[in-house]
Amino acid sequence: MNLLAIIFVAILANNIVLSQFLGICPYLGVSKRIETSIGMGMAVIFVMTLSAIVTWLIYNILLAPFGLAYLRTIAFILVIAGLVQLVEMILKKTNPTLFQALGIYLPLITTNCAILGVAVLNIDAGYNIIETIIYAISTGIGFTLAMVIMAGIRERLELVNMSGFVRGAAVTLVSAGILSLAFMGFKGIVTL
Amino acid sequence: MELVMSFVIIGGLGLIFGGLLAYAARRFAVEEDPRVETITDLLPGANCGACGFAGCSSFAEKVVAGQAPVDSCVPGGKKVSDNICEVLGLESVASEDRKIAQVFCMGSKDIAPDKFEYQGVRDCKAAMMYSGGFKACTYGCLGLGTCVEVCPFDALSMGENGLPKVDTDKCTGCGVCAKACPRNVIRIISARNVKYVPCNSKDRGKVVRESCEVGCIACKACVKACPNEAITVENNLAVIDSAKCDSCGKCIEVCKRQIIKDLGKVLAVK
Amino acid sequence: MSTLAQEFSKGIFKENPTFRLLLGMCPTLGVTTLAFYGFGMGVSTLFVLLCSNIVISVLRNAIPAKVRIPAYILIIATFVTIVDMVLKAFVPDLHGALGIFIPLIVVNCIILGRAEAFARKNNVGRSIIDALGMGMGFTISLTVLGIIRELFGSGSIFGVNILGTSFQPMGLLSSPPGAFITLGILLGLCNFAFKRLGIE
Amino acid sequence: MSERTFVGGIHPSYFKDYTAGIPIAPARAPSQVIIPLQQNIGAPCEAIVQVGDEVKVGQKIGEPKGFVSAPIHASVSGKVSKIEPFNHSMGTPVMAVFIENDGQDTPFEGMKPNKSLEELTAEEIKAISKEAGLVGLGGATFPTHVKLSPPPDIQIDTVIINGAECEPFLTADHRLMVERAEDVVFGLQAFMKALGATRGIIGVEDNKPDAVSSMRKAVADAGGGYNIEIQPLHTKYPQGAEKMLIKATTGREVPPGALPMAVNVVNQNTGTAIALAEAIKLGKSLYERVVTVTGPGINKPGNFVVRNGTLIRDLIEQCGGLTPDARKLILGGPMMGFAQPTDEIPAIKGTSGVLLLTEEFVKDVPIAPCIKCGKCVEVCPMNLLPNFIGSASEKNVMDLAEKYGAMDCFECGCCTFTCPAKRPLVQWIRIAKGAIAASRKK
Amino acid sequence: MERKLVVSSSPHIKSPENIQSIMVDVLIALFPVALMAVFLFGFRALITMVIAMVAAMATEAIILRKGSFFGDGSAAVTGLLLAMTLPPAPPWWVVAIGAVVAIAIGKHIYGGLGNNIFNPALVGRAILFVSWGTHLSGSVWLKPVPFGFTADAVSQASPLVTHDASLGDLFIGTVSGSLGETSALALIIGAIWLFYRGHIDWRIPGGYIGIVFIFGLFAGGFSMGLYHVLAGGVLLGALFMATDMVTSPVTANGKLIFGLGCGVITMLIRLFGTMPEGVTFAILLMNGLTPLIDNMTLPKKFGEVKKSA
Repeated sequence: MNLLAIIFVAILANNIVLSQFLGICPYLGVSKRIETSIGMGMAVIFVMTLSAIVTWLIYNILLAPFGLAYLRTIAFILVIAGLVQLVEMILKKTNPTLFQALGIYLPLITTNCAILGVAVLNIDAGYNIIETIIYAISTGIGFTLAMVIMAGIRERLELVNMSGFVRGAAVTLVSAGILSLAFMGFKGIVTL
Repeated sequence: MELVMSFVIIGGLGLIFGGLLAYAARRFAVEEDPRVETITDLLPGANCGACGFAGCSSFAEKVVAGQAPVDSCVPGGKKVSDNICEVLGLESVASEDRKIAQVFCMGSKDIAPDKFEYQGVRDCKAAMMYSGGFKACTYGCLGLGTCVEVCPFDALSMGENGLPKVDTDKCTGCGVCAKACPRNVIRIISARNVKYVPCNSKDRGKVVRESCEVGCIACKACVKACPNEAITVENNLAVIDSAKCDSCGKCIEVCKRQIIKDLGKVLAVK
Repeated sequence: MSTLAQEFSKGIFKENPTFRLLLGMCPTLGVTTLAFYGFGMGVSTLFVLLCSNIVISVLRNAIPAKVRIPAYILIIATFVTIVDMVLKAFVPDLHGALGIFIPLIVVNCIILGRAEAFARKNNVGRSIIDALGMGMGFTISLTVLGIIRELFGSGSIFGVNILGTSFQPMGLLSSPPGAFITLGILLGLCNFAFKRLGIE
Repeated sequence: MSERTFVGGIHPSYFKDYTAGIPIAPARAPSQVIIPLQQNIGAPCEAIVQVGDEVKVGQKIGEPKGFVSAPIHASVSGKVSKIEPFNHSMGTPVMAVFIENDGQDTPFEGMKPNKSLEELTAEEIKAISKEAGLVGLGGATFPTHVKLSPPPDIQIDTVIINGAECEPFLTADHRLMVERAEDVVFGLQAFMKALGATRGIIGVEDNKPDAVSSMRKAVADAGGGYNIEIQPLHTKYPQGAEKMLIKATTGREVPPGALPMAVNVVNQNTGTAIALAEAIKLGKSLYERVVTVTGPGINKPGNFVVRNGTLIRDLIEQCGGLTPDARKLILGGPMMGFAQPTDEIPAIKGTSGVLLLTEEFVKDVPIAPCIKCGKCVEVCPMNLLPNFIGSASEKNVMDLAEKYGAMDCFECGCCTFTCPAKRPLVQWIRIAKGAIAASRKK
Repeated sequence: MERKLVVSSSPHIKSPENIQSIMVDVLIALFPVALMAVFLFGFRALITMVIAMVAAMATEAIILRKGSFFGDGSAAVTGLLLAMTLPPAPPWWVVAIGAVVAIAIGKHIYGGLGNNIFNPALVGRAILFVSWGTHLSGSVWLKPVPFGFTADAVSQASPLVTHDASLGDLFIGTVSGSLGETSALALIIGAIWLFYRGHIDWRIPGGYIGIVFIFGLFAGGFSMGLYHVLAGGVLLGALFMATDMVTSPVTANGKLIFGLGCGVITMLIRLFGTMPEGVTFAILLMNGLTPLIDNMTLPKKFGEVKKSA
């Protein structure tokens, strides 16, 4: 299995948001402006990679050898929650502007299922540590890509007269659906 | 053995991360007043800007810092002000006075004619850029609905007659419409201000007669009729002082143009 | 203070987690290809929500505010693990279909959101009602979405063929893009209906 | 000499045939002139006459209050009857001097021929243009002496005479170039001398071949050893816009927000050149100008020498009145001129044309949504994104409007002309400019 | 003055072109393509086109409730374009649903004309493709019978699958395929009209076709490059779909990037993907990127010096 294939599949063919339905909440919430979506994307890439590494280590060093695989949900979420809170504190101190921009969504990274999802998927797929890192980074990039595209679309839709009933989440979901359709074109370009 | 390991691992992880967090909390501590968030939650959240700040959260910050009066949230009224006082541990200061927006013009489409035909963006400010507005009366409402667009509480609607209508139930008196109106036709008045003269024209009577059927012509009949000296004529326009007015209604009887309105009645009808 | 009935019904209508609060979107989109999956997911979530609300409500004065989030997560994760085991043991088919979305119940914003917004401030009784309302709202939403997608995407409801054999299923509805589009349209319709009914 | 141009722009129907062949004729002097005291960009003037004063033709009646301002002169002889606010072509009423015409046309004694151009110094030319009240006659009415006073660190090397007249309908400059070519050349020489410029360019759109040939002849005939060339320009709107003209003739691009001086160029209108020639040769102050009265809504169009302060109503009467379907009165050209609510408006220094449009031109078509065809982007001579500025302004998102370039728009109108959805882009941009300027002030 | 004058913002003259005239121009440009489709595939092609157009226009009329069936003509264009992407004779209900979906989801959810992010016709086609793929590809493609006007022809696989059509056949259109994609000749004639009327810019089709050709060149030489351009939906996509004004960038550089992007994705899917054709997905994806492209390619203002930052 080659790393390039992992990257391609994680970013395009099997995009975490558009075909795996993970991380939808921040996707709907933060994709209003291009700038914030990039910021959020960066935060996700960072946290995702960090947590993927740590959870992989914990699983393969602590849980698996002792036959405690069933503890992985609890252990993983504990680690992720701790990590996110650490990142949050550090960011608050060192880069208040970015912190302001991401606002309440940083704590929400904890409950961003993409983070836990990637940690679990890594284990399910049996990746080694290198693959885990690559997969986590690529997934984060895929998340950012999907979010930035949506932010571009939503910035444009802001200037549009549309029915109040669909404005916001509804039209975002439909757009995501059509984007998801378009991303289907990448299916099968690289086979894992 | 398995049970022990479960305890050890989960407990160990908890300890490690708990310790890390405790360290980080001290190392990267940022001073933040929790009351800001509490107050933000108390505010209506319309971000209307009536308080003079960029939005509800920035008002909350200022109010906690003591840089804004606790009663500056107009839409929230007394209730919000009292709540803020409670959070900050202050005495309640807000008065019971309620403020609402009213339209100071009755020159509807058929009554106040246009002097030329305007084509272009349907927005009052835009129309003002072309020869100062298309209405013959240079003070009257243009009726293109800029105020309706900006109202954060959905309290304004454009009537059939080309004049905006205020829904007194929804209006909070935030004043966004008054700021948006390029002709200052909409003003925020005290809901206690029971009588008012809905005209904005500062033209002399003769000019008003030519351009509008319902404009105040500054005849001063009301001034003379008022037993409380509550009415004065400023800039060719009758103004009623709510503090002096006792709502006797004599001005309404004598007004030649039948334009003095009783807000008490307006509210009652609604 | 609202009555218990209101507390219960708000989760289903006024504060429906899916259609009003837009929470828990990932499983909503991910597992609703069939009505049964949606229902299963909804019930699992309801169970975790109920249990965690009870525990958190009971312990609400014992947990220090500073570490409450990690504590809540730990509590929720425990129940999720239980659900995971139960499903695996009794309905392995469903367990397989829900897949990764079972462990991800941990991070379902509804559960943590209710813990944070409700259970930690209210007594056990109210928390139970709240959890039931919210959980039911979520279950109903997921089931409805599942029914729509199953009906047009496979021609059946809960596996029972409805539209006959000549019906050519609309593959879109059972595909990922269809999940987004259907939910989007449903959301728009809901907004419309709520506005009409005067619920805001 | 190849034809040069700029990127973008449009090709509207030109409608120049109404008046292109009609020689300039003097307009009847009205019985009363109403001369507004604001006739240039910058500060208004202060009246230096009082009610009851007798004034003569060419006598100064308004003294400028600031540097960017030019004096105003009486256009008839007679008595000052009133000084009060009156309608102005820019919308809001401004102070105006009312003069009852005594019909004598007594010239003001102060108007005397100056020394010959060879003997005049640069400073003297500047002083003459200031005293004569010269402003840019193309419509922007920028005081000429200000343009002749560049900051000391800038050496102007080129003076361009704008004979493009790219606005449809208008033919005033065209006729001037045909009939008074030698004065245009004389004026250009004076500008070059005042600025110490080494190169003079007269840019003429190639839809006016008679103007090109008459200007060529005048340049050949003129002496003085000035380096002057005639440049025929591609016929395209807005070829006559300052920045576009400079780009087309010299290849230089004036940066956003800067004046032509930034690229060592000064730009003057044909009419201004003639006014300077008259000021030097005759001592005449700027109290009349050539105005094209044209359009389908007027019975007898023509080019007229019109006294400052003549009511448009008088002019329309002299041109046989309005046709029954005339619905819109515009001062200036159809692309950048200002529609007027009434004909009781005095003609001023900046009035280059009086245009009457009929019913078919003023049909109020509904505004359709932007289909992002990008035609406005293609034609925008400033390379802005008018469609997005318009939509942003419509939705009051002014930071986006600014990002897409609202502040660099000079309102040439190409985008609105070309928009298939008939969106009032220029108006939205104007709104955005106002809002952005206001927020910057804060 | 007794009459009321009209006052408005400058400019006071406007070009005669309006949205309806543009849409009519597009319909005119599609006429040779439609004619060729009927000529190659018989009357069933005509029926498909009529169903799509009527369904599209009816949907739009119902949503807008304006009373005018033709309206500004954009629904007719969408319907016809959708028909062009379909095989000659899919079941009628597939065509109708496609048209309804295209107008309702592709366009009016976004607030109608001009506001949609994605090309409505392609949204319709993509949804049909995912829903009833069997009706849209492979065995249902008819072998064209010139002058045949027959309803039953032998079915045949797409030249993109078989790779055996001659370049001449591809150019004239005597190969199997969707209604509007087979005849390069007719497409080019139509596109020339659009160029002449100034409705499309060379950059999008130029970038698109150019990059497809280059990919083909590397994949299998000159004739392969030409084959990839002529076969399948590239020409239809590049000339009529990608150039859709509403959903493509407005800036000059943006248009070029848009065209190149479409070409690259199309060829990635064609050469490496499981699907034989990628035009629909490529253009839809680039539609989604259009707002970003516009934002990244803001043109240099007149006289602006390039910023160093």
